Amino acid sequence: MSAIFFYNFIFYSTAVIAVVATLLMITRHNAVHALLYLIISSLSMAIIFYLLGAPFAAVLEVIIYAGAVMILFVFVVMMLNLGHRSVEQEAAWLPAKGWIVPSILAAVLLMLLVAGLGEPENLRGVHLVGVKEVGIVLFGPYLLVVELASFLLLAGLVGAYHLARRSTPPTPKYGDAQSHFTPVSDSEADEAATDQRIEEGKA
Amino acid sequence: MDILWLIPTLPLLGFTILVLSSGRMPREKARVVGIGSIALSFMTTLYIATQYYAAASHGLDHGAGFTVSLWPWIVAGDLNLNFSLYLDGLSLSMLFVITGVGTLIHIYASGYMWDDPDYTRFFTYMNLFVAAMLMLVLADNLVLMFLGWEGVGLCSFLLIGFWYKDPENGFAARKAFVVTRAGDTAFAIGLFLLFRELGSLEIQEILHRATDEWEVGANMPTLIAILLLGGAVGKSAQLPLQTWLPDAMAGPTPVSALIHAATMVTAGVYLIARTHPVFLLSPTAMTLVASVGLITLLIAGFTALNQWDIKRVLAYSTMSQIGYMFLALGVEAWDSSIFHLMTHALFKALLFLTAGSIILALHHEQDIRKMGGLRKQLPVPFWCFLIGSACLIALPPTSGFWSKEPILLAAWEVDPVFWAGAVLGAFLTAIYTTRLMILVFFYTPEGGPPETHEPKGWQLHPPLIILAALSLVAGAFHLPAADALPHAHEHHPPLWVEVTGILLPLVGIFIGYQVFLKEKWQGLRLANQQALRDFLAKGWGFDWLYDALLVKPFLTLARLNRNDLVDLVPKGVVVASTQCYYFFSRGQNGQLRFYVATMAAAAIMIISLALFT
Amino acid sequence: MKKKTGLGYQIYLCFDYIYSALVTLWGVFSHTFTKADTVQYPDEQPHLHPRFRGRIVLTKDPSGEERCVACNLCASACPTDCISLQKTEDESGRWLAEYFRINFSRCVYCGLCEEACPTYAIQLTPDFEMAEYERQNMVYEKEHLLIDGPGKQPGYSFYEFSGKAVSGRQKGEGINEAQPVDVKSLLP
Amino acid sequence: MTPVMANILNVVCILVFVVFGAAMLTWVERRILGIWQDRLGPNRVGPGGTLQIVADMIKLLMKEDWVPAFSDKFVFVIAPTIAMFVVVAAFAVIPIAPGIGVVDLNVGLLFFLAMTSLGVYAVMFGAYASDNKYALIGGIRAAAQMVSYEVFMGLSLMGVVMLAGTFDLRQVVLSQQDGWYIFPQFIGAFIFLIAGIAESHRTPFDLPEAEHELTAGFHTEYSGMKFAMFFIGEYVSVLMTSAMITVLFLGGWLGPDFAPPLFWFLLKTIILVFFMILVRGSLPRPRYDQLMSFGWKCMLPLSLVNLVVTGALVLL
Amino acid sequence: MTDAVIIDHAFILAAILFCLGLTGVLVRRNLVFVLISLEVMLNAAGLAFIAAGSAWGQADGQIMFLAVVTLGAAEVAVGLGLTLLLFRRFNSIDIDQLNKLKG
Repeated sequence: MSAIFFYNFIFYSTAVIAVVATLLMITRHNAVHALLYLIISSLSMAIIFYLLGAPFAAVLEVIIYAGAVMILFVFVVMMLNLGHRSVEQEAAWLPAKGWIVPSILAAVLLMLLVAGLGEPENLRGVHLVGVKEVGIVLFGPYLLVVELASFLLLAGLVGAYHLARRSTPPTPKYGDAQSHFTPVSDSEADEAATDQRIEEGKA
Repeated sequence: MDILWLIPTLPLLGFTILVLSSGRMPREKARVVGIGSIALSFMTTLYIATQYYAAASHGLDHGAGFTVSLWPWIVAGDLNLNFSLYLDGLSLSMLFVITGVGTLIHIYASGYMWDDPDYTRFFTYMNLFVAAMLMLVLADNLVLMFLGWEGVGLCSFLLIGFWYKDPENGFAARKAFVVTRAGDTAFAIGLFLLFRELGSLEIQEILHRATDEWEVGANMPTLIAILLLGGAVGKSAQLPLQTWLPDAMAGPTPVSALIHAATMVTAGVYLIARTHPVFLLSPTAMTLVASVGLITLLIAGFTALNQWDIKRVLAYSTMSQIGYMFLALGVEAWDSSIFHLMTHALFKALLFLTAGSIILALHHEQDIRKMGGLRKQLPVPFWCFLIGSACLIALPPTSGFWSKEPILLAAWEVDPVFWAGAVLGAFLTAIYTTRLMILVFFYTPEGGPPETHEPKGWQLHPPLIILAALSLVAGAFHLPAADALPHAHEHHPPLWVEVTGILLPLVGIFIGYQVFLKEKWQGLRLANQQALRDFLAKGWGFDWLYDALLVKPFLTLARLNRNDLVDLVPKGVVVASTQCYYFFSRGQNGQLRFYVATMAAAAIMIISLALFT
Repeated sequence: MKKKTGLGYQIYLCFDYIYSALVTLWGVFSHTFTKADTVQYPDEQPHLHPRFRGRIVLTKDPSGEERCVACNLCASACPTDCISLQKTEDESGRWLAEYFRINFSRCVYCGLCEEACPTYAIQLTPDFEMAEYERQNMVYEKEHLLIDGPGKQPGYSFYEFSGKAVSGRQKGEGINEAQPVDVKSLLP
Repeated sequence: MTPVMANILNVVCILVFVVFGAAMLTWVERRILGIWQDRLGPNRVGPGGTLQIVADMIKLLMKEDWVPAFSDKFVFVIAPTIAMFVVVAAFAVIPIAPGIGVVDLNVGLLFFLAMTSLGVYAVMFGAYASDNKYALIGGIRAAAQMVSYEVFMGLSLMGVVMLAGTFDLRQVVLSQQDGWYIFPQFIGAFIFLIAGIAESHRTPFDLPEAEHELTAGFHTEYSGMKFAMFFIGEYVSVLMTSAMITVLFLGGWLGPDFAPPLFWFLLKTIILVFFMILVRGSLPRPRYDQLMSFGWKCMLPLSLVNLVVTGALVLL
Repeated sequence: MTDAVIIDHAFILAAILFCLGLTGVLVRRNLVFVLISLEVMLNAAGLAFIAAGSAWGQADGQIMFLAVVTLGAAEVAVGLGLTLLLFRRFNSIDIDQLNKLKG
């Protein structure tokens, strides 16, 4: 039982886990179960990253994907509160024949991708790229990527905030500077929201 | 000199502030911005003038200018244009006229336009106009000059159509725009020719090269001079492009005063004066300039005799006075021409503003038949109008006399025919001015003089008084423009020539007095000859002529050409693209999954193409 | 009052919170050195004062007679209505309860019955160990309640003062009791 | 003894120690709280009550293993395992003493943060699967709270990383030979302590399981050993937070030579555990919005300032 | 270091996961599932980057992975915000019904 064998064993078993979990994920009817499998898939991906000599990416995968992004999903699923109804609905939305065309498409694409992978002799072995190297390159030549990422996240933040808020406060008129600072009490805001809903109902 | 750039920038800044306020600025503040930018520009001009004179007195060559290069503007191949300003005596005098008279007219307008709902918009346009005009006169190259040239055209268009809700004003604005465009096209072609022949657009360099490369009387300078003259004629409302100016009176009166009397319409004079070396190379062009001026001044004088709208009378008189300037240019009396430009700017602005006061006092009544006997009711406008009229008639010792007399003398020197026409024009000027004075202020119609009301605001009278004072004494000024232009010849005509030039206007006044106030010699009254009256009232039928010659054939041609075969090609394109649109829009079915599947299929195709070829 | 805002005030508030938290922490920590109040009950009996409100008893007067006169005041005072009784008389004219029943599974040991009792018959004792395996056993009858003694009021006997003729003692023979007025006499 | 055997022994010892230590902590906490509240606490079972945990465990094991009929059973069962798993896994990277410790990961600190961030799943899945409104509210609160506090928990540690120049926790300890990081990184330690308390949702940041409002929050429906796993998980995370503070700010096992390194590590950890119990015993629970605004408006800027200032000082 | 085969197989794994995610996007009608499947696709792309970076021993792969993660996070934030909005407005998150922008 050599180290290489052990290493490969872990790699292939995690790879199988990732594929199986993803497969289960796309076939689940219950959103929370699907998320659970997705988390398992991400965690096994993290292990694969570690095996590929990218510990930083592995930890980031857990912290960001599993620790933050998936939480958002769970959060939204809970807020939507779809319940049992959604499971039945999902079952109705997933007829067997609906799988044929997508599966063929994906299979063809997969075959092409694998075929296009080329000969492996160009590739060298696994290299360890540590946190320090990544940091030096990230804040050196790739500084623009950091800036872009921050802009992207800011845009996402603003967009998500704007989209998910429940009602918009009344827009102040020009020159009516006072209205910026007048706090709108909760009851007023609720009334406004109610009015809006009534109007929507009429429309 | 280093703050020369401030002069056009300040009005532009005012324009920017006003246009960014998008009409929400309170009137008081808009007024401050509108007037303040021009006034600051005027002060800058004064400072620049002191510097200019100081430099001139320190042995600088007379006539040489200062070039202030700001930044490279257009760099394309051989063409290398700087955004640079040029200051010499000519542009300095123009600066005085534009900023000085401009400031006074802005002050006046702040009172005149007070009740208008679009107060801010008015000052926005006015500031933009002043900026463009300053750019025009300060430009160091012809392209920059053309920029200002078109800028003032735009502002003129905007301001004539200021009260755009009345379709008549819109038509007038459009007419002015289109007619001046005809001249501008000629100007632009002239520019291209200059660039092709001389390889430069820097004015000073062009002028030097032109005199170096061309002989007097060669074809090319003649052609270029005539094209430039076309531009000048369009802008300055001379024959044959004069028809837009009377209609331009549809704009607010301060606009008429500033743009259509004092500054913009004299841009043509400035252009010819600026490029005079080119004109000097072509005696034909010079004769043409003089002839155009002469004919225009006569036609406009006759037309002015028979107008009932106070502003149209003044508009025709403006045309006539610019005719004098062209005449002066054509007879090489350059400095007299610019001097007349300046004095005319003063007294014509005065006349227009006074007319504006009268119009305002009569609740926007412009028909002189409904005025009369206003001498007592409107004392300040009366005296101001009197002084302005005296200047216009060129009675000694007003400034009009000192500027017009040299023109007459110079015309005599070149050709007595020019002199005779000019004197006849002066005679006509005296008659129609007297007529206007009498009908507005002296002659009491049946039913007594009309009701007037005191206009609100303190801004109306001080500019009038200042302009009146300036009009009286401006003849004593030494004009810096003289430095920049070749000196006129010393004239020594016979004495009777000079005396005739002084006396004939007096005769005209007497005739006007007899005919219009005493109501004698009614046979001389043009109003009694029906056909002639109509002909004159319609500006010698030029509008009809252009309509028949240009507009109608064009419209007919367009109508005939409406359904020709060529249209099938664009129509076919339209049909084909519509069909394609219907076909492809079926794919845009709003189904996300369909889109993704399409993308995946496309990815498969691209990858297989990459792999298997 | 104007609401205070601004960064300075916020920072002050932060420090104020931290300071108060530290004070609280120290206050609690200082209890490390104080003695625990807990009594290890089954091993170590707690000291209960006589006025402790525990199990209810019915006392007897010094002569060994029941004090309760079945006046029903305790039952009407009881907030949980756990007392029930029925009056009767013996041959000597004494009033007493035919039955007297307290349901201790309802009783809240408030002591209002004790306060209401005019004869010091019903009293609360420091006994609290009343656990039972069956609920029915919590219902105490008179014989369960009665004790042989005067409880917290030794030497008090209601009938000594009551002015009622019982057990051969006629009216006017009680302690501090005047002779009854002879309505037929004209003397004051 | 081969190295493999030594490693396995290490793993087993630490696992046993952690789990039983956490279980003991339930008893310790009750006793300590008793002292501070002038009570005695559990002292009957065994000498001084030390066998209380055995009794508790027997009780919990004997309880009916109840899965509510309306729950999502798969997720319901998995949630407590996650709770237990992530905290125990996080313990793997803590260097207890030279030679003691499961693994020396070169991204140990990040691994710790990763495991902490996974802890929220236990809460959310437990809350979701219970199909109980209190549990759901508690779960959403917990998710929001933990995700928020994770942010500056990570940020507060970056100052230490800058000073030590490594994510390897053993290296972090060794780099504290000249002085504990609590002195230069006082603010970081403070923030990390608060964030750690919030992450293990203990009083005063126990909003997700606030008894007064939400019965027991996300584990309302849990009982028996599943409840015990949540419960023990919480105590393991207390231990873990204390151990992390010890490692990162208090010099880990470093101390005078008269006692073994393990002693120093345990001493510091236990003192910190006691401090966290003291905090639980003294401070009141804030309102939920106060908790969130405290996190985002006070702790986050503070940790960013700490980060920037530390970075500047390190660069200088 | 280790056998080169593993890199190759990591690419194959990435391809498999990508295609699985694609299938998910194509099949599911629930917007939440579509977003989840998208995450899988992004993850697969990240894996490919990491594997390439590992093969060449360069940090660039991990940098690109970081960019992918950022993209995923921003996308999820906005996507889920939209999901909530749609659910509130139409009381449905069926993407087949959300075809008001069709041509």
